[in-house]
Amino acid sequence: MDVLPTRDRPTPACDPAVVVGHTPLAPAIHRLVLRAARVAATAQAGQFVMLSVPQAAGELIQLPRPMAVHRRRPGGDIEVVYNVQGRGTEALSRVRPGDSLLVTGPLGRGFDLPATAGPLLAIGRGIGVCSFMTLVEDASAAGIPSTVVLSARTDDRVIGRSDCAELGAEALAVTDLDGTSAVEALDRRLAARFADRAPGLVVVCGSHRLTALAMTLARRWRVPLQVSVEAHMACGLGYCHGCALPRPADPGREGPLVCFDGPVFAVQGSPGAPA
Amino acid sequence: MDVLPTRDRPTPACDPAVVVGHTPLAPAIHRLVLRAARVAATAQAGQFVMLSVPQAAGELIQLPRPMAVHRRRPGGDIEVVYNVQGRGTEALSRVRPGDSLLVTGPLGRGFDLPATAGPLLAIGRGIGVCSFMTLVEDASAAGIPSTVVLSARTDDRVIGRSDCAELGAEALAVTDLDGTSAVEALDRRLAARFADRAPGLVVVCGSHRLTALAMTLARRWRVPLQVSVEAHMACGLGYCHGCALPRPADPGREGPLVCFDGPVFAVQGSPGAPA
Amino acid sequence: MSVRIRGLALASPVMPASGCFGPELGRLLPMRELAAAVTKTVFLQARAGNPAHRLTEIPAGVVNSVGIPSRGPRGFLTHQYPDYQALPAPTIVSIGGHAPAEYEQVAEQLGGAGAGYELNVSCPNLDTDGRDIGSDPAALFETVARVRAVTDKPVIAKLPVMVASIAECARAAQEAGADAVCVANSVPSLPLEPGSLRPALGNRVGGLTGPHIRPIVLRLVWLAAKAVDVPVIACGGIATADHALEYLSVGASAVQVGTANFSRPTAMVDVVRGLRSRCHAAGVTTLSALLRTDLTLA
Amino acid sequence: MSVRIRGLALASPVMPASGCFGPELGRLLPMRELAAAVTKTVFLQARAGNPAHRLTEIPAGVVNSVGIPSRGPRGFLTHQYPDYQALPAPTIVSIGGHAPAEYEQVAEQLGGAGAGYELNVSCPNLDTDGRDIGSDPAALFETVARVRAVTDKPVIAKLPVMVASIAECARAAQEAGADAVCVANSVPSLPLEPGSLRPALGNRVGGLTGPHIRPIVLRLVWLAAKAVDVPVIACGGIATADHALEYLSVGASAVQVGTANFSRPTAMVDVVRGLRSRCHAAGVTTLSALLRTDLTLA
Ligand SMILES: Cc1cc2nc3c(=O)[nH]c(=O)nc-3n(C[C@H](O)[C@H](O)[C@H](O)COP(=O)(O)OP(=O)(O)OC[C@H]3O[C@@H](n4cnc5c(N)ncnc54)[C@H](O)[C@@H]3O)c2cc1C
Ligand SMILES: Cc1cc2nc3c(=O)[nH]c(=O)nc-3n(C[C@H](O)[C@H](O)[C@H](O)COP(=O)(O)OP(=O)(O)OC[C@H]3O[C@@H](n4cnc5c(N)ncnc54)[C@H](O)[C@@H]3O)c2cc1C
Ligand SMILES: Cc1cc2nc3c(=O)[nH]c(=O)nc-3n(C[C@H](O)[C@H](O)[C@H](O)COP(=O)(O)O)c2cc1C
Ligand SMILES: Cc1cc2nc3c(=O)[nH]c(=O)nc-3n(C[C@H](O)[C@H](O)[C@H](O)COP(=O)(O)O)c2cc1C
Ligand code: FES
Ligand code: FES
Repeated sequence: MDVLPTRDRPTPACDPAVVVGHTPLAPAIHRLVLRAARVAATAQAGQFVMLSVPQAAGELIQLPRPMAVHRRRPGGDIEVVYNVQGRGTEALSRVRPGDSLLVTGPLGRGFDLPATAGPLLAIGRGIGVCSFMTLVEDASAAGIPSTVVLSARTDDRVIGRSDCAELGAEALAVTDLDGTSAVEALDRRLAARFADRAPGLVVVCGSHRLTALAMTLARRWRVPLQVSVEAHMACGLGYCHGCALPRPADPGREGPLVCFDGPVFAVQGSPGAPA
Repeated sequence: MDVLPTRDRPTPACDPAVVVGHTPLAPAIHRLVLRAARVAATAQAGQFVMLSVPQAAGELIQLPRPMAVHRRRPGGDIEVVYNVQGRGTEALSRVRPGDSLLVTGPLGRGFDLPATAGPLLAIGRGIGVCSFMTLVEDASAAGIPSTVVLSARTDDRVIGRSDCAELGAEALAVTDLDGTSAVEALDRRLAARFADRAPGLVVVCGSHRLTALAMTLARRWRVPLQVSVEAHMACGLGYCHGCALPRPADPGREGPLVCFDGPVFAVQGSPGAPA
Repeated sequence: MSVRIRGLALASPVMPASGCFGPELGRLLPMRELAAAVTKTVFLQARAGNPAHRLTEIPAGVVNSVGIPSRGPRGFLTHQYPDYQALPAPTIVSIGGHAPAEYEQVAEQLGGAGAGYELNVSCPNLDTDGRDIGSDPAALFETVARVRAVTDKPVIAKLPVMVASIAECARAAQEAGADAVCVANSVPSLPLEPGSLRPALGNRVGGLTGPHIRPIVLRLVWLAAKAVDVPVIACGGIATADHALEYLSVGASAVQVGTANFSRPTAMVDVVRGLRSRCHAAGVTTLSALLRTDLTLA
Repeated sequence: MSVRIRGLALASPVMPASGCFGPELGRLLPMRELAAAVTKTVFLQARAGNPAHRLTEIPAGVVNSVGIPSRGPRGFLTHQYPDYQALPAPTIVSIGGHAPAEYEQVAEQLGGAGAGYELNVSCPNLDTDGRDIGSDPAALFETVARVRAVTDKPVIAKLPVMVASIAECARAAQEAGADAVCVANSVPSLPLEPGSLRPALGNRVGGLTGPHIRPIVLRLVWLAAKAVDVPVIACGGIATADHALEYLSVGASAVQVGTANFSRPTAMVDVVRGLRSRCHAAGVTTLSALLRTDLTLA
């Protein structure tokens, strides 16, 4: 992981946000819509929030959970799409419209979209898609065409179709069930798709195999590759040091903090990555 | 507290019981109907059960909660009436018909109803009434008339009216709001009520002031007084020693166990209490 | 799934924790499936126990300060032991004391009753400064050695949680001749009544028990198992077979179930049957073989 | 509601717990209302910290094994201290070490930076047997005495949980010249991943924190406050003003908030304001007067 160059970012704050929508999207996956005007207005593509799960039925969830800002809405809402994984997201799934929860953000260092280069290729697996949908929003606003790979186990678990449609992005839904998500199949398909004009940026999230594929593609096309990564977090702000990545080359020093230096990094060795 | 003489009691067991009814009775007071055939068939008047609260929405309640068997129904159901007090009863209030919970019982040493003596006078405050309604059931079955004082803060908190009606017992509802629950008023009223024929047994539960009154009355009438007491419990079976009463006369020895030697005791110094 | 501690062969790796069991419970259970019955701690002198409340439940768990009422070894032999003998499982007698010599005296006065002894050394040492005997390796050594000298039966040292080094304590017990160590007792705590600043227990401080102490005790069991060769019996927050497996996976040889017996009187039997059906499903017959399989927990 | 520790007057009794605060959080808060900023522990040598996962949440609470990455005192002065100086609250620098002499060296190398020092003595003593310095009264005494010798600023000894006698440790710190003791650090634990037998933390063992440890630490604070005359700063599971009052009622003079800062970045401010409005409502101006009123908690 290479830390992307420093840039200005909005000052995070911690505000209560009212739940304005909460609907199932796929098995164990829910879309949560929060009235969080400041985050909706200021979040940069690829930033995230920390959601403090309110105490439902006595169950105490102490650490807030990091969640990508999936969509920023002009009306002041943000959308988060999450997968019920353990106790925290299980409790989160019990919040109801009208409930209020603390949102800290926007947080982290997001994606860098080169203004002039070619189209955007975003490759996501499952809810990994949510880490970069704000980048697709930015691309769409800037008139940059996007192609978004939506990979999932089965068709009913594909996330992001409606978002892509809304943003005018080309959605390539691929699944394990029909074999289209296999790395080789996807490699061939994307090679064909971008045979005429290579993308200007490749971004990826949600699967090691897809990151490896993205690396092959990025090298082949000589375009930058950015990845959004996850780590266990407590503060999200950069002070608890819970989320540091290892620094394999220099194990005596702490690596970058996913919450502050990331979650978006240039993939090490990818074209144009910081030295 | 004097331990009542040993007698045979049903062997307790621990069985899952299905919730067949759960309805609010009064502010923060609920009636829980459980399909617990063995307890319904064998519980003696004044015995109790330990209810293990199922894990609702992740909240873990570790100790079962002691609850009087309020009613034994011929169909194999028991009724428990409880007051939402803390975390355990709060969680209990969230169980729903169809849910199942573990019931250990029947437990404890119940009331002794002299077969031949005069009528029964039972004095209860709030849900204290529930500790002796099974005794009123027995009296009713034996053709012994019962008078039951149902004391409460306000009229909507009076518990046991419908049970008394059903069992043909005379119910005297008294409340703080209209002053009828005051000890002096009640003393006068009961003195008048039993002027012709003293009761054969007085039982009391739920208030120190009512116990003191019952003691005055029992001494005046020279009839035995039995009281049902509460203590924090873990096992309910007599092995954890969590529920021992103090032994003021001999502080170096452990006092009686409320779960095994009680919860019903002869009030010390009351007529006919064990030496 | 049997376990051997000194000469004693236990039918299974699951037994009750001291103070969380009695014949009243044993009579409701198929005791043959369990390793043993463990008695409440027996002291030399008769004791009344602590004032009410003796136990309560708070969000962190159950806290008790029962204070170990005891009728002394003779009272135990007369009033309690016969009911234990009627159970189809060996009885391990828990022994307490306020000085190393008292443990020895209790062991002697038990006159050979019981299949083994568990020394509850979470007791203040009134010979010295009132610190728990089990947190002082020298006092612990003396206690175990004295009991060792008067019995050939298995001797288990049950260690406290609040020790500077559980490894050192476990080693002291082993060197003094303990046949196993039990890790650990409850976690000393001061619970307050919800909604007030009043202590929730008559004795103010008590021992925290139940599932939330499991990660604390897991570390202690892991460290103790690395430090000694004798079997480590794990005790702390076990309510299911999965919890037992957690301890077995960090080096325990057997487990004790305490608070869960209150929540679910069948807890110990559920644990033992859960372990057995895990072995069946994996096609193995021993727990060590089971731990080498690719286990997923609930 | 101000508190005095040696020469240092603190504006309120509420401050962050070491490692659970940084200027990044301070910038979001009205720091003037807090007693101090407390830094993450600074070690003599630079350290990378532990492998992932460094923290997780289990039902018992939050467990962390961040491993205290540190850039050493000089790195701290260059990269971190300026951001602390920009906050309108005194900075208490937390110091760690693997031998008593290292604490002294860090204190010296800090060259007078900071308004006071908190000694995190929950660190293995590599001079001797690797036991935590703070659980060994002699090593603790030496550590505090050495730092005392090189600074006139307030010195706070932050004690570990796993000690045989917190009273003895607190007294050793006081006798060596500590101006306050902080009770306590996190509770050593070994969390496993739910659903597997794999350790949840890269370092296997970590420190359990959050509300469930409060009854454990309340007992320690109570015992420490009875044992020493210097102020006791309570730390463990405080998320609300009521929790702070619990500690104040058993003898603490000030409190630190750790894990709750993550749950609710405004937690410390909520605690301080909650205490202040309690005083207002009771018509008193000091916490000791408040504690003499008839308090009910939420
Ligand atoms: C920057 C970032 C953005 C994210 N965006 C999303 C998103 O948009 N949608 C989504 O579903 N998930 C997202 N995740 C992952 C999400 O945070 C975890 O799934 C969630 O924290 C799991 O919590 P739990 O209580 O359900 O699981 P548990 O396993 O019970 O959690 C225990 C602890 O581990 C942490 N943890 C467990 N898994 C992860 C993980 N994969 N990443 C980080 N922490 C973890 C939890 O935060 C908690 O502290 C994101 C993670 C990061 C770091
Ligand atoms: C023999 C007996 C029969 C009872 N019958 C009834 C009944 O029919 N209806 C009813 O509403 N209540 C009854 N109680 C009281 C009932 O057990 C308590 O109200 C209940 O345990 C409170 O639990 P909680 O979790 O809501 O309160 P919390 O205060 O959160 O409980 C904490 C701990 O203290 C114990 N505890 C708290 N208050 C009491 C108490 N008054 N008695 C015993 N333990 C207590 C709890 O069991 C628990 O272990 C009876 C008690 C006994 C001993
Ligand atoms: C009510 C109660 C009484 C106890 N009495 C004793 C005892 O007499 N002797 C003893 O060594 N431990 C005693 N303990 C501690 C338990 O044996 C056990 O170590 C502790 O409860 C931790 O296990 P658990 O989490 O499974 O309950 C008692 C625990 C409880 C809850
Ligand atoms: C993520 C994290 C990091 C910590 N780092 C340190 C540290 O560097 N030095 C220290 O003395 N304590 C450290 N602690 C312990 C806290 O200061 C505090 O003692 C503990 O968290 C208990 O308080 P709490 O329950 O309020 O969190 C850390 C705790 C956490 C959760
Ligand atoms: S989550 Fe706290 S430093 Fe990254
Ligand atoms: S509740 Fe266990 S002995 Fe009475």
